[in-house]
Amino acid sequence: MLSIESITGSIQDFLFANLPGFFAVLVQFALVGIFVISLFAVLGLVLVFMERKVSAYMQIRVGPNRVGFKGTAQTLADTLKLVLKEGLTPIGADKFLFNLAPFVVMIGAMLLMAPIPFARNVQIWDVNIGVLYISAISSIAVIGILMAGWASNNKYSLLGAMRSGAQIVSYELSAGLSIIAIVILSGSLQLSEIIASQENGWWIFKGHVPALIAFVIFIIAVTAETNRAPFDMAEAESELTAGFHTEYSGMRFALFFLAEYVNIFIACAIGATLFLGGWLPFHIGSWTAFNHIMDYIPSSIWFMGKTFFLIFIIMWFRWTFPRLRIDQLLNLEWKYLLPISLINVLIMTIIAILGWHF
Amino acid sequence: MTSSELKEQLLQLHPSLSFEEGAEWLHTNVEAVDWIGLAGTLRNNPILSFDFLFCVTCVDWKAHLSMVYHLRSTKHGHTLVVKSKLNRENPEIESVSGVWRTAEFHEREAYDLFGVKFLNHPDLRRLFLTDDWVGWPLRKDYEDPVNMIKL
Amino acid sequence: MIEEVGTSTDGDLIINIGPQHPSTHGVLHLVVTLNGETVKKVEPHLGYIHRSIEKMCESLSYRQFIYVTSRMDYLSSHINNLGCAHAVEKGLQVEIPERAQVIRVLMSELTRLASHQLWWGAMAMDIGAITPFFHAFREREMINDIMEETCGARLTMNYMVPGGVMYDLHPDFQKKVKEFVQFFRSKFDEYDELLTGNVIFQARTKNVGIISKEDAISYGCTGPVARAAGVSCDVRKLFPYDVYGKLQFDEVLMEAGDSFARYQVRMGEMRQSLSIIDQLIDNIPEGEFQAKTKAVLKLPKGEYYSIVETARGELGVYIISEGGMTPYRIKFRSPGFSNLSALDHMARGSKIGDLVAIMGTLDLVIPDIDR
Amino acid sequence: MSFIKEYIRTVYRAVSSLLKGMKLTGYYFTHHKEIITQNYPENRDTLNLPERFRGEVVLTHNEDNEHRCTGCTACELACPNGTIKIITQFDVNEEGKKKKALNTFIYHLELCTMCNLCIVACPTDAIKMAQNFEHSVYDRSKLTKTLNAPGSKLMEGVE
Repeated sequence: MLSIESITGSIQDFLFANLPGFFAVLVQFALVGIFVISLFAVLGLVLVFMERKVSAYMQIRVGPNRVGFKGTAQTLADTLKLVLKEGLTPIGADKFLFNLAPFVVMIGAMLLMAPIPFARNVQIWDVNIGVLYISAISSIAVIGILMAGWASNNKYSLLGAMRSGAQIVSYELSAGLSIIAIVILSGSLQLSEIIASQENGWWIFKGHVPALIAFVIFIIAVTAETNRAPFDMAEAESELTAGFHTEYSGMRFALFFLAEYVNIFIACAIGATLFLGGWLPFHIGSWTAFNHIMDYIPSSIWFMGKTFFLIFIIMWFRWTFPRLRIDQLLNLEWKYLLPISLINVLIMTIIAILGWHF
Repeated sequence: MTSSELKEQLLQLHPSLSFEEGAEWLHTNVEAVDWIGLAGTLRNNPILSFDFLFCVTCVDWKAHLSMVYHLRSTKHGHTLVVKSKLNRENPEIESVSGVWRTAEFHEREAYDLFGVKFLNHPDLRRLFLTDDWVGWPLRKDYEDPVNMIKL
Repeated sequence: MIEEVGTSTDGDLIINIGPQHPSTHGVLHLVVTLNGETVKKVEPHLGYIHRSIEKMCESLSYRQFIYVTSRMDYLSSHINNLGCAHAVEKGLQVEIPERAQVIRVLMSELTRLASHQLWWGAMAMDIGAITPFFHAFREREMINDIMEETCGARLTMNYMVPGGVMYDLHPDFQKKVKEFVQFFRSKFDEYDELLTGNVIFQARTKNVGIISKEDAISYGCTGPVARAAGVSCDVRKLFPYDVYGKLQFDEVLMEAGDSFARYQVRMGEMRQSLSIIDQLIDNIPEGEFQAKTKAVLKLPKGEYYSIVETARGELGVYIISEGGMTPYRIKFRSPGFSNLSALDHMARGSKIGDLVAIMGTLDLVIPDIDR
Repeated sequence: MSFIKEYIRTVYRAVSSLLKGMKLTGYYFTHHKEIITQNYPENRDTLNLPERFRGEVVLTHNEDNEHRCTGCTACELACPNGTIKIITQFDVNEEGKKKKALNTFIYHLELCTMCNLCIVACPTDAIKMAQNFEHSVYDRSKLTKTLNAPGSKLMEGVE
């Protein structure tokens, strides 16, 4: 069976067989870099197209349907347009920070790709503190957004950036706490180990109600952390026109746009890994026949399926709900989500210590 | 209250008022200097209680300008039209934005388009036109070859 | 002139919302003084779409000037035209045939429904939900189709003429309207599911932008804005025109005066409009659709003031005639103008997001304000 | 205890209201039959405009290239924007009488607001509204049209 695992494995064998070790590693680095960047581009195109189609169908429209087969090339055409457009820098802007900000956001998103297990044994860097790494790196995005807002020398941008700062910093807490709940259950920070611990059932099923609560809080928190509606305070189209990227145009805007979608992908991928068993197939207890059929589906498809399911849910939120107000947003975090997740972690610890989970 | 009752009531309060007959609502004329006093009475007198100023406008009669205030009482349902003649060269009248809040915007509009100066208005600036606009467009003698297209 | 605006001396942030901004529904320009996220002062700058319609009308005849008023409040253009036709008819002293009156009321209510539907979608968009906008347009499209069939246009219909209406109803009119009413009734619950009941929506609109009854009267608010504060100001009830006096409908009144109350008033008004249409659609009397009028209309010297209830409130048309073919002076008392003047009062102390929500519930149409 | 009960009830209500909305959008996501948008340029052939739709003013001609316009300028007077300009000439008929007749019917589409007042004013039903709505051109001068066809003349019996 052709799987990503065998492809990557054979590439590695080929490299180490034909090149001295140091160069083999270098070539591997280059290949990984190309892989990440192309994955970025593909993800951006696919997710933007998906968003437009999802929103269209929810809004009783058809959506993009002209360019390419059923409109599939529409986002490619839009990207081309953005690339060809002139990237304006406002006169009063801090030029260095203004140009740096989209790359900071972008690189933050790229770094997050490293520990994500895309399929069985396919992981760029199986770091043993994977979860910690993710929570640490995901905070970098806020610096990029604050930088963009400040450097634009525009009050809308500044307001958007400040909102975004307050929002991301607060929602990181509950996102982190709900991740910790799973870390407590699985007893490891390494993502591959966390997946391995779900071999006999996903944590969302094994972890009783606390795991479910942690999952819901995680979804809410990452929606907020990625600045998606109903928590799109930083952009808030009807209030702040476009928030922190009001002044950006052309390629730099495209980078922000891309980073948003890649961030959603990563957040959902982490959610799928921690709660839904990552690339593990869906198994039901002792139904061996069913389990066998499920095993036949490649692990990368399982991973992508779960991730895209979560992405769809987040898109579903966006096209259904009105936006919260900034104070309500912070109230929701500090008055509801944070206390609930703290208690949840406590309960989870008790469950883990007493071994009540399955 | 019917128009005739309203007229009697008003005459008791302000004997100097003159009235016009024939229109749908009672029309009364007031001197510009007396207007602010009358406005307070109309608004606060419990029998009259004209609390709703629904239209403020100005008319250019070529010889003079005339301010027209349409008042209604939401309690009693009667309507009164108050008119006040203004000098065309130097139209001045006391602002009633302290009596009815809505007058602030309507008076700015009248200032903008007719050049009526409202004394003691909190913020008398042009409303629709730019601050450096010359002339008062709704006056009959206003000429603007650029912006006015004659058909 | 856009003055140099920046940071004021006491550390407040001054930002320009508009004239090009997604939530000002046109070219409204608000200069907002902010303290952090809190609104300290809102100052509307008007005139970006000022066309001096009043001056324009002074050179148009009594038949011609009506079409211009469609361009004021373009969302309820029928009702604007109706107000002007009423003012002219007052001067001409013509009796309007019963059939024309019923047609006028039917068209007014359909326009009100269309206007409120657009408001519903646009307001949801201001609050951040984009999907309702498209759902609202689905129903609005049906009304537009009905209008197109009978009046010949979708937005600026120019269907009301002095003495009645321009043409008779289209033969399919009754059938189409009944279909629409039935369809809309079935979809109305979706409006509630999608927005009214939504906890985020309620949190965003309740206790926001409160205006008291006294203030609403003093600021000259009319229409749903005033009725949400408990002011009984429905012209259709107070000064019934056409056949409104014979109809059974309620004036929707709320006490709270906040954004949610204004929302509920409009939702209630949509139901009342449907009931008015129900009462009339099967009882359109036979007869003339237009009274006989002269080819050239001349109003006797005098002053004529007519009031109608548009979707936004009380529209007054004040015509001063010197006996000629054209009005000597014409003044439109537009509802949006007075409602906008209360925005500063409502929005002080709230957040930027609330300001946008309040503007949404005021249902501003900028050409109506600027004229 | 009642506090917790109330708290749970609020959370339940909130969540159920959100789920209701999601159910509705989910319904439309899965039911593509409800889609109302039209594929406009493709459906040009099947596009059905009502006969009263006001697209532009046209002067109707019959097969013999005859129109009904007497050149009375009623439409020109009725037009609020000066959209219509009628140039008349004096024809001399067989009996030697001079008679006013239409020379050129100039119509400025760029000024027209489709208010229909000219159609109502026309005493001979010479002009009517056409259903064409695709008016965009690259040059504004193309919007000024002459409505009477070259060589056309007044229909018999129209006064």
